[in-house]
Amino acid sequence: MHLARDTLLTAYRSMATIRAFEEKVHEVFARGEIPGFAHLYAGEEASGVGICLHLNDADYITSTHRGHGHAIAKGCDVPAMMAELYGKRTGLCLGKGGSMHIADLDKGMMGANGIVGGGPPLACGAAFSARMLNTNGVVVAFLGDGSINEGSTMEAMNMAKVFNLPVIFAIEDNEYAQATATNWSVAGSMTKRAAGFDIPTTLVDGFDFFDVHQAAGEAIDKARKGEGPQLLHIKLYRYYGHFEGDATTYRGKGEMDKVKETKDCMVRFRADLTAKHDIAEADLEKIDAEIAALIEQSVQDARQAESPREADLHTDVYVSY
Amino acid sequence: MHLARDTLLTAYRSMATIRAFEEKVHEVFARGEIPGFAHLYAGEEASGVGICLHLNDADYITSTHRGHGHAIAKGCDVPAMMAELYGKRTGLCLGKGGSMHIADLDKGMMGANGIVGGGPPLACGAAFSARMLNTNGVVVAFLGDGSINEGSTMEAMNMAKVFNLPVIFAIEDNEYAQATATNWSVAGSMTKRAAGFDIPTTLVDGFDFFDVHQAAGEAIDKARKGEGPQLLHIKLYRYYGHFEGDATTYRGKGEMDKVKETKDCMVRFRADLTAKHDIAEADLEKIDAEIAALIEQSVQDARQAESPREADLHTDVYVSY
Amino acid sequence: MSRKSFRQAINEALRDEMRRDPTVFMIGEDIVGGTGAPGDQDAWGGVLGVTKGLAPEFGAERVIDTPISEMAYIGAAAGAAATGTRPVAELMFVDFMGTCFDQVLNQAAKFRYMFGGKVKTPMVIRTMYGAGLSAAAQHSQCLYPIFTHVPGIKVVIPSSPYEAKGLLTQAIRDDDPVIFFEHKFMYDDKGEVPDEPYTIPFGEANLTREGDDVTIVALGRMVKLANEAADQLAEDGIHCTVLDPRTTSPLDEEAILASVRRTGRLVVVDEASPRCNVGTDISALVAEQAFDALKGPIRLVSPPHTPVPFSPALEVHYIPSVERIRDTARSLMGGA
Amino acid sequence: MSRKSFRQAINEALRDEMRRDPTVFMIGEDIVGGTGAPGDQDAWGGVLGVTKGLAPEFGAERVIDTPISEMAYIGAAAGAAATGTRPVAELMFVDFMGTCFDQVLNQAAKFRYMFGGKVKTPMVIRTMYGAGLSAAAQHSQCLYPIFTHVPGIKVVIPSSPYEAKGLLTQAIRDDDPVIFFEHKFMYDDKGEVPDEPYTIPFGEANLTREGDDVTIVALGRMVKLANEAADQLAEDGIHCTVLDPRTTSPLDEEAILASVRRTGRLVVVDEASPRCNVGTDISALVAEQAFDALKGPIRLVSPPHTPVPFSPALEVHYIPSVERIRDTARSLMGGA
Ligand SMILES: Cc1ncc(C[n+]2csc(CCOP(=O)(O)OP(=O)(O)O)c2C)c(N)n1
Ligand SMILES: Cc1ncc(C[n+]2csc(CCOP(=O)(O)OP(=O)(O)O)c2C)c(N)n1
Ligand SMILES: [Mg+2]
Ligand SMILES: [Mg+2]
Repeated sequence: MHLARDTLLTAYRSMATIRAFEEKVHEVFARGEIPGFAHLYAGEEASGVGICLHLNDADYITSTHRGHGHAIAKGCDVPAMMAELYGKRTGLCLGKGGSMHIADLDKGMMGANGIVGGGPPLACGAAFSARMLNTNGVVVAFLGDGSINEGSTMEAMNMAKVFNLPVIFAIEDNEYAQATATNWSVAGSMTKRAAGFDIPTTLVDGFDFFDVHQAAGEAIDKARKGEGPQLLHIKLYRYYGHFEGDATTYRGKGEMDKVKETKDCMVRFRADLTAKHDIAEADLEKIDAEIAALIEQSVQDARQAESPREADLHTDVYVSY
Repeated sequence: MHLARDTLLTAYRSMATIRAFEEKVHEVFARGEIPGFAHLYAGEEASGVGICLHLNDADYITSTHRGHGHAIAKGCDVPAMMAELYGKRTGLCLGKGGSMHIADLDKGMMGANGIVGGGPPLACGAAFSARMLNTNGVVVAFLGDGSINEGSTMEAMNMAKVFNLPVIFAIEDNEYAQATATNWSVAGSMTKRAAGFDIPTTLVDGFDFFDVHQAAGEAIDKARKGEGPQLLHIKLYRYYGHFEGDATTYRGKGEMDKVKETKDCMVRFRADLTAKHDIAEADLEKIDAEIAALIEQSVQDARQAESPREADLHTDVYVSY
Repeated sequence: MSRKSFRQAINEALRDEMRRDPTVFMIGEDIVGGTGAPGDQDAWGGVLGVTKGLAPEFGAERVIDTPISEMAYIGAAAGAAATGTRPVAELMFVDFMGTCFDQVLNQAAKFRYMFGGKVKTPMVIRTMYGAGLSAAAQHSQCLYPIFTHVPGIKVVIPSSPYEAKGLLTQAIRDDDPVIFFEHKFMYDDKGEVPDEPYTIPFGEANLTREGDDVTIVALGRMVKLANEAADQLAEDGIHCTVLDPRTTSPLDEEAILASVRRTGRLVVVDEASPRCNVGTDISALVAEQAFDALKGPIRLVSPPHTPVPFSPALEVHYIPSVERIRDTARSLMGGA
Repeated sequence: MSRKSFRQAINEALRDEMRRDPTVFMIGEDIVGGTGAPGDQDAWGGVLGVTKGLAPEFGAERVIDTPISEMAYIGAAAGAAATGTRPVAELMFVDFMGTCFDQVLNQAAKFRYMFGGKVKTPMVIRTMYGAGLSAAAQHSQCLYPIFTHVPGIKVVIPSSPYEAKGLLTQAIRDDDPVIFFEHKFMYDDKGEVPDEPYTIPFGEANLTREGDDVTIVALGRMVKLANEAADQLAEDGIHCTVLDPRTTSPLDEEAILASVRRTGRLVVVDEASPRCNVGTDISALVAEQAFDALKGPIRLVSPPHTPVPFSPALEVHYIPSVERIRDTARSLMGGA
């Protein structure tokens, strides 16, 4: 698939924004500025961006506890996301949701989700809506590897197939679910599991933006054309702990450093862009600088922003009551 | 596998008892003598008996809403079962459980279950117990075809494989789950579904006692020897409605009559016994007569039996409270 | 207006709303019946025939049978509702909530709050509840106290065919997640039900009878029993107000408090398990906010803290009876 | 006896019972941590380190990490308990109950009754609950009212390290299914805890403070807050009894009623969502059985009927505070 220069730069900007966002969150979380739990997406950027680049606002995604990257890739407002993590009234969800519940339905982002396996049934529902409302939309259910063992995920896979729903199950396989190795906890394999429902699987190199983009494009096209659910098994890695504060001692010695050094999706994408796609370092540096400024400003603004007011506690429970 | 004459007669007695039990329940239910719901096992006898014949009291089974046959095959007391259906104090569960909750842990029968997919997790638990208590026991989770779409069933399949548990998933595929066709509701196939967890499947002719017995023997042996979970996909058919009262108009025209005429497991087993196993018609007729008397007596006794007393309402909630 | 069964009233509400709004659809297990099978379609219309006839009229795209996967289809209803349609899901028995509760508790009920008000989730879950058919421990529970406990859901418990049609119509038009409880013992109950669509607002209790001596608040099927008890008491000169809250979330606190302020005596009748049920909830409300009006203790009439027994001989003692309600109310008047 | 954290008290109870009884085993997600991974084993010991050190001592056969399949492993615990072992399952956050509730509601809790007393199911579910860590709507709930509602389960809510060890030991030795609630905000709380094993019986409330003016019944983490409120009130000459029920099922009704009969005033503090919670349950109990002793309304101190908000600025208003408890109790004395 040939990619226009603009598309490539958009992809780069999105991936670099996620990386910068997550690194900043890591930093300010350690300083105690962000309350609650935070699960960072750094390392996995090529996946979210490579997929979401194919989606429009009428398409939906469901996300996971590790949702910042999906939200940014799907076009959520970055300063508002940062304010949300800070628990501020200017946050994307008025400070009521936080990291694990970032959502923006207008952008087709149905929410990060604190429940493993929470998303896939919702994705089926959005696909039913798309069919009923004739939007021609597809739905991507982002999932961690560990979530394949949740009954909800498997039920949704069966349901998606039985109804031939335009749902793409995007399994972001970073080898671990919390501290447990996926090799151990998943009997069979992702491909076999999907085959159990007659859902075709594409194995994807999640360190390579182009591979993700290509595979996702094909899967999304098929789903959109009525060929039913698809599964992407995306191999990748997360750079930080399961959540902020995790010492990650379950990892092999030097494992992460090696991945970072040899496979990092940002390094690789940058190299590809400059070497093969005729994009100048300077262009990327300019984007980097803009992103750095955006993130810095987001943090500044979030720090200054007003907190929710006591009365806000009681609103938004119901539309009417 | 050669089967001793005694074993064959035991099998016959067990199957014929189930058939007679269910036919009697059908009759007295229609007369309003039995309260609640009843899901009859008639037609499926070869499955429960062919499997349970391999089990001893240290082995467990979990069952379904269609549990009478499993209970009889596993050795539960027949008159006490009938009394239970009648809601009497002499019932196997003191009249507190009824058809959907018949259980006798001493016989290794962990209960009929009103929840589709309720059994498989329990079966895994019994297998953990067997391992921890060194009983060398195996566990058979009887399941309907429809239950393969429950998250609980699929989670349990994964768990059984991950821990290499001695669990046999015995899928009794009677083509329907309530009024819905299994062909339609199960994406993939039973074999593919099991392969999704690296669980081997044996396709079994559930109309043929010998095929069930052979396949179950091999699967149970493997599980007992530490080769992990096995799945039996047993093709069979139920003769009555999903529950008593179901008009079964979702069936194809003449479908059931044809099955009954051409495949009935009792007819076939009888024919095999007399033709190939040197058992006289008269021997079987004697057994039939004994069974008829047993069932008749069970009904008489159940009708006469004392009802639970008001005080019984409050007992058996806790061991102590 | 004509006499219709509870079953028919519900069927009509579904039919009318499906006709009125093309974004309304239904999803559940065998709500059609016969899907994929060689025989009749619409063979069942739900396990007790409540949705019969809807699939032929609206087609399989809008009356959707599902595999036996409650988490998937209840969750699909939540996801559909958040993205522009108005699903009415059927959970065959509320006892099965344990297989899909997450999609209600943590998803549908919390979306709007977690997302800062940026979504609405207009879904309905219709479900069957209650004892009386010897359906035993896993098919006879009430469980509406659990849903009442959860912020973000509305809980509706109709007490008659008329109530059922109006409240279900409101539920389908409502913009919040609603769970709608149908008592399995009431489907054949008959009553006057208008032919045309109408709504009954949530959070407005129905005064089914007025009297100055005792307030009886009763839920669902218990409303009828409470009225029968009140009839008997009236013969003894004890005059009861019988209030049907209709919805336990929102709850019409004002109506309950106003009535107790008038009578000074309260009996709450709840078919649910007794601990942390709606009965205790209403009792606590009154003990806090109308304490001064109380002339005596607040009495609860509920089953014992046991699973629902199978045997009819036990179940009859399990379910609150007219006699227990009557005697409890009378005891508040100093009677035996 | 030495000062130990809540975390350590729980760890000790687990360790001691595992040593004492070879049929006790543990099962849950990352209660070991590192299973199948190339790095450290026992890398986590649970998400907050509560079970750390147990896997090295007892091995992977008795401290079992599972795939992320709550229905399967909670159900496996139920099945194991019914067949001769004594599982202690960990449900990481009680908020996840929606993924496995069926195995508690319809299986473990009902076995004994449905089977006519022919089985015992000695399983424990340890689980984390409560607000205060900005864990937001899906990781901050209490939900024990839901379990209290269900006949067949016992519900334990320890309020201190000492209570935690004694009650967990009892839970493991108990022959019924027990759910044991650990407040995530309390793991670092310290207190005196004996080194040797001991049990605290279920259904016996703990009188943490005696006073004649007001009875405060508080649960779990709220016990500490209630005592702080009582301290402040004592300075104003208002003397409170603070009762910790320890278990909500069974509930020590007698202790509560006796105390209210003495003080005539009751405040119930429950961190759970306010509708149909344990607060309303206790209020209803007293309004029915100790009405004559009451000198004024029964007051409930609970959060509002909203999901738990993420922002600390909101969460602080959500959780019952010492001030609210204090002011509520004072209002009963006619104070402002
Ligand atoms: C139902 C449920 N069970 C358990 C958890 C705790 N939990 C949060 S994230 C996680 C691991 C998820 O692993 P994976 O799906 O591989 O995603 P990753 O974190 O690797 O992106 C677990 C077990 C949860 N949030 N929800
Ligand atoms: C969790 C749950 N969902 C739905 C039901 C209602 N129900 C009872 S039996 C049944 C069909 C089961 O079909 P199958 O597993 O094929 O067993 P069969 O009845 O054919 O033996 C259904 C849907 C239930 N009891 N439990
Ligand atoms: Mg992972
Ligand atoms: Mg079937």
